[in-house]
Amino acid sequence: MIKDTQRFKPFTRDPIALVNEHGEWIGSFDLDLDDDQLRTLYRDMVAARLLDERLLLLQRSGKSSFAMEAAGHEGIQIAIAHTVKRGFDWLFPYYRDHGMLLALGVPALEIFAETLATKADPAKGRQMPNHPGSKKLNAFTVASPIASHIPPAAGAAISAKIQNTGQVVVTTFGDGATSEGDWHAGVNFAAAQGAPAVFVVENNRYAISVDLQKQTGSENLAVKAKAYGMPGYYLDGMDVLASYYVMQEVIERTRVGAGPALVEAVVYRYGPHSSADDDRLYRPKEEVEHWKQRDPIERYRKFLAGRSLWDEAWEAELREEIGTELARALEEAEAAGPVPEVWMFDDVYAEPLWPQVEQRRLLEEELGA
Amino acid sequence: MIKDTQRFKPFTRDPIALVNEHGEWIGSFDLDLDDDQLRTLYRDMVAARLLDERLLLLQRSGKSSFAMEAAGHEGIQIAIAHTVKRGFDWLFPYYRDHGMLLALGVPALEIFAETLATKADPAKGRQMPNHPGSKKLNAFTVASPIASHIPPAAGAAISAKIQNTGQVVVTTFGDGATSEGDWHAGVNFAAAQGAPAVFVVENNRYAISVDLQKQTGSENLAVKAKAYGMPGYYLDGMDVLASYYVMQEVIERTRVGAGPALVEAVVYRYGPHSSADDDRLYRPKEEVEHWKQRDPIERYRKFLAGRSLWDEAWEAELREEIGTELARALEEAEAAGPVPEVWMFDDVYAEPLWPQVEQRRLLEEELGA
Amino acid sequence: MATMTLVQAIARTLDEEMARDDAVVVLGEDVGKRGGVFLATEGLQQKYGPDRVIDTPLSEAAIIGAAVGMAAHGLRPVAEIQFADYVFPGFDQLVSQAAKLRYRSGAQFTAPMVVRMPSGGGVKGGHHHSQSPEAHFVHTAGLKVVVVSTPYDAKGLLKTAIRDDDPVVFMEPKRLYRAVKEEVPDEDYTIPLGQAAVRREGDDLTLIYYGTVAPEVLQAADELEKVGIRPHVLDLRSLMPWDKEAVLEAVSRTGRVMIVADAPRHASFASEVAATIAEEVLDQLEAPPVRVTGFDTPYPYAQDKLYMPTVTRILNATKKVLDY
Amino acid sequence: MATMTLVQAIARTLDEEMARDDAVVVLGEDVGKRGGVFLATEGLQQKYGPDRVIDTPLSEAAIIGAAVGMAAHGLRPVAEIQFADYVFPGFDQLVSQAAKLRYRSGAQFTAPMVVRMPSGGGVKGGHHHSQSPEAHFVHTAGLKVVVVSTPYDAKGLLKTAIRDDDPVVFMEPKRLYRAVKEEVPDEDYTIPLGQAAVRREGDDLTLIYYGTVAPEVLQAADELEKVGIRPHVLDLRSLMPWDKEAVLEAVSRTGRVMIVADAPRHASFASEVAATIAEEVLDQLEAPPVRVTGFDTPYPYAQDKLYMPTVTRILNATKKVLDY
Ligand SMILES: Cc1ncc(C[n+]2csc(CCOP(=O)(O)OP(=O)(O)O)c2C)c(N)n1
Ligand SMILES: Cc1ncc(C[n+]2csc(CCOP(=O)(O)OP(=O)(O)O)c2C)c(N)n1
Ligand SMILES: [Mg+2]
Ligand SMILES: [Mg+2]
Repeated sequence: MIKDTQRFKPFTRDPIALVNEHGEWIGSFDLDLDDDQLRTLYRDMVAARLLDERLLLLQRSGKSSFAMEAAGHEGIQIAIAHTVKRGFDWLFPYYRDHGMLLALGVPALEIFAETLATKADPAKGRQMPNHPGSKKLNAFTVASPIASHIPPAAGAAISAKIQNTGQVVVTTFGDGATSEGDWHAGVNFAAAQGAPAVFVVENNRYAISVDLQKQTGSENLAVKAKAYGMPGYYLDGMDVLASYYVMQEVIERTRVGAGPALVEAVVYRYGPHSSADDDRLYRPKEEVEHWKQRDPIERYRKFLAGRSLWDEAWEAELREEIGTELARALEEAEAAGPVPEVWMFDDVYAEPLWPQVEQRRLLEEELGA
Repeated sequence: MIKDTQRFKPFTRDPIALVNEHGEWIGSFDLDLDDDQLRTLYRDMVAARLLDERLLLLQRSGKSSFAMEAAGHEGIQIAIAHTVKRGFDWLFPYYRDHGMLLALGVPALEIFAETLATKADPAKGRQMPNHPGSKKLNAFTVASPIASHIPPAAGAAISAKIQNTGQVVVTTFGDGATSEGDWHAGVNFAAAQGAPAVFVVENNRYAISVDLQKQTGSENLAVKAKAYGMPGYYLDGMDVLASYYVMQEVIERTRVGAGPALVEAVVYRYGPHSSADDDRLYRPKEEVEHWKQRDPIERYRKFLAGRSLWDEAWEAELREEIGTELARALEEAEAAGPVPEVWMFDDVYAEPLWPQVEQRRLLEEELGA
Repeated sequence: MATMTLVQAIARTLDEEMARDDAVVVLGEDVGKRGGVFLATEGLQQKYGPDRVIDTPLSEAAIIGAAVGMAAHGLRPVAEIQFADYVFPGFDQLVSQAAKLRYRSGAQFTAPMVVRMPSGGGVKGGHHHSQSPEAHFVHTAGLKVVVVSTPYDAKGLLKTAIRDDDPVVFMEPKRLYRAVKEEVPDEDYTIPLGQAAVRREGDDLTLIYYGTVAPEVLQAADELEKVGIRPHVLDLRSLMPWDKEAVLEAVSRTGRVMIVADAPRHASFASEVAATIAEEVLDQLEAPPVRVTGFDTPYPYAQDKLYMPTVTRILNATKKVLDY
Repeated sequence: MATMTLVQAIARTLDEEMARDDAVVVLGEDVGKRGGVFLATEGLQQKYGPDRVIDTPLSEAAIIGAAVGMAAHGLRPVAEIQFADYVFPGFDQLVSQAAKLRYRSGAQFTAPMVVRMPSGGGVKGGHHHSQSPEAHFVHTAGLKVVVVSTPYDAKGLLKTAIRDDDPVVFMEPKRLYRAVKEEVPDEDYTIPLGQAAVRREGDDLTLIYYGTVAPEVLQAADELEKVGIRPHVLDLRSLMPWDKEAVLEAVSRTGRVMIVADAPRHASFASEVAATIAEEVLDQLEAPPVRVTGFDTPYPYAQDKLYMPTVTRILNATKKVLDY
């Protein structure tokens, strides 16, 4: 059922990369992205990084309660946003994917509003920071329980197959997620059904403090695809071009009915697990420094510079522009004002049942007093 | 961490077999079992088959409520009973393993008593037929929820490793079980810990009516071991000698610290899923007939006959002897009499809490009246 | 108008709903070729094909979770869990995904789906083929919960559940699947959630029940009537929402009340009803609200018929309530 | 005697129990190198090694299930679920394996194990870092259930739980982890399960609570005392078994009772207590038994502090109970 893909082989010994550490193209085929496309990838990675920083600042300044940094994950995340058909394909993201969603087209306003739980949050302030979602863009609202979105993703993909819509369902998650029973259940069902699902693990080698070796006995995560009869691509997720081309190929082979696939994108998170974490307890500084040398933005900047597509002026302009956009979005998000108390009783059901009606009344009494 | 085994390779294209359909030895090494051992394997397979028939008869005659036949599974089951260290290693069996447990040394009396829920049942009539267990023989009492015994098996194996006991934990289950999240969770944890656990799937190609193709996208089940960095042995589970030698080697490599392994034993169940099933709804008669041609007992009988270790007289004697033993055990099990009503309040906790005390009193009142 | 069993009513209704709406799909273990282990989906795969009647891998998390994704994506999945006891491997999908999807997304995504499951004991199923886990569902905001006890209700309530925009857990007492036949209209009809059925009218005592214990409760009611006691008997049918109005009205009128259910007693739905009665109509009570329930033990095999409320146990309790 | 927080008392107690008995092992996500995300297992892996303090893969089914196997095999595992909300992926292991192993095997195999979990809201955790799922556990025969609210109790009850021969779910309200310091004796001491703690003595009203809501209940009690009302305040601490005797005694004496807890209301443990009171001491009641609980909604993020019973809500309810 699974056809061989054009350019890339699953189960390689080393992660697939197309740009080396010096920013040089090492692909065996010709790059076919135009200058604009190439620069947009860069722009979106920078925007993701800047958004990340803003979100951390909001937490540090006490305006939000929590932050989860994604710096180091941008290569694969931005590649996904650029290889799906926006607003047509479905995404099942996880909590570290705000940069991906921004690049996909989710307004920064909505992401900030979700973070601050203001009225501009399409989800009405119901969840913690880092749990965005967008119906308009078919981006399934993030849920906290790790891997719990995998069976729903399988279901959406099976639905797309049944209805023959031509959509592909792309699901992202961390290395830790692959240990959960739900992960197995969902991936297995999608594979048994040959559904158009692409599973992407953003492997940053840690589930909070637990390193890969304690998570699994397998040599890498791509190889887990064999258990489901799917191809498993081992990818340098900090190489945005490798991520772009691999995702493009994998998504399109899945779209034409070749069945699901697994992509292991090797990344690293530079920061702690979250604003509540202290990563010094479990990983050496040198390790962090080592991986920062492979930074997706810096590597790609060298690549662009080598083609005269980047200079300091453009960088400054870019940062200025994105910074302004983000600042405006944040302002708007804050201006919307906090979510009203009684919103907590809506959306439990399509229409409130009598317990919600009674309890809302009780709270209104209490607040009135 | 995983050493190469001596004789057998994991991930073969075809199931490992040592005796062909004509009953001829096709192993590349010399058989080193003595005549007694060879005949005991046969005896135990016949005993398993006869027990199976008795259990079905009990259901048909209305003495028990339920039966699940194991005919066709005897090769691997008896091999396991003969390759573990009895009463030392731990077993986590499933509901189709009564033949294995009988060969392991669980008294037929206990199996019948469990089936009939009489006082002689060590489990006090708490479960349906086909749910035996034996503390004495370290055979974990069967639980109905498929694959729910896998994480406990992983835990027992990790405990054995921590305490350095030298025990191996052998766990059996059907092909259907491999789809459950709990299966993945347990196997993955055992593998991540390098615990002495051997997982054996009795692959009879169906989870009730659902055939393998609808269960998984993988070409076979042995290959699922790759997801955990374990070897996966693809075995003809209807060849008792192949099962014996493979299990022996796998158990011993695990015992010396090589880590867990998966064995896929290809078997077939001749009967319906259970006495409540009608297998004609989902599988053709010809398929059943095809597999019956590979019967583990008949094939092995040819093997023994070829070595002058079997004749009709011995067969008759054997059947007579086993039949008598089983009849006596059944009689004794019945004679023990039904489990008393109030036993239902025991063993909820080590000591009953007040709800059980009160509720027991309520029932006693009711029964007294 | 045809006479049919409860399980036939389920199969018939699924067929009607699949014919009515292409978005309705059925998924679960053995629901296709086999027609379900209880034959509740008999003939559907032959009629609607394997894309709309899906034999799933043996994984309740996959079944419930995939139903969530299908529902969010536009289908109306009806998932079958082979026995209610086996909802637990899929429990996280039910409580963390299905129940909370509308809420957490601010109604951007919803999960209009039904999770059907044969429940309850009385079939010699031991502790993993006999449980009635409704308390877990009722305690989980975001789920609606139905427990049927008659063929007629099964049709009307299953239609409502399938057309409802929220996830509905739909429990079918397996010992009642073939216990009675009843006339079920051919026409399309629905029964709203949250409406109790009055099974007997009376003023002496209110008997509240649902599901599996129906035969015992109705027999007890008959026995009471024989000795001149007229109970008001309510079959709740829907537990979330449940018909508080009907309950409080009846209790206020009769002053005496018993709640009968087979699930274990502690933190059960029966406890909820009793607590609500005590909190809202204390002054109308002439006797304590009494719960007759399953025991706080796992469901035993040997004592299959004694675990759940027997007619004797119900009548013993009635005596206490009436003599109070 | 040292002064310490609740989470410190937990860590200290684990240390003491591991030193006392080699069979005690700790397992869970991040419990080793990281010392737990709340530091409840801080320093233990350094002291006892990775074989006795096991960093597990991210799977609650693996954690709880492996604990069952370890316990059956002779160890005394203390499993940590990182947040109570994440017990659900491991729920089947808890209810189908841990809770029923002794029963189904006729006590051949047992599961002496503890499943610790930080529970409750008030930390801006949204609906998956705030839940209090005790009702699910109490409804499951075979599990014992503890919910602590003070450092002193944490030590005494955790020791009891670890030495108990049955599986014990041990809930630790995360907002109380560092909320108060209290003197905790250095000596070994245990507190029996099923014994409520009297936090205030009084005759006007019984206030029953446990866990997360402790600060609000005690503050409400103080407010009441200021206006001359003397509540009898009981912290149940253990929910299975729970101290029915103490509850019924106090309710019979005060005639008025309120149960305060943060879990959603429907089919909750609070409902169980109210139902029991109504069933057993109806005639002693001068006012309806009132439940002040969390709402029947998922736990919201923005309204984190309003979801659970506030002091105002408790006092409003008290007024109704007293004025009845
Ligand atoms: C079911 C469940 N268990 C535990 C947690 C707590 N938790 C949140 S994130 C996390 C680690 C996830 O690691 P990984 O999947 O590798 O993603 P990463 O954070 O590294 O991107 C854990 C254990 C959770 N959210 N859900
Ligand atoms: C969790 C769970 N879901 C469903 C069932 C109902 N059930 C009992 S046996 C079975 C099929 C098992 O198939 P397999 O694992 O292949 O074993 P086999 O019966 O073929 O030996 C099913 C679905 C169950 N026991 N447990
Ligand atoms: Mg990670
Ligand atoms: Mg099978």
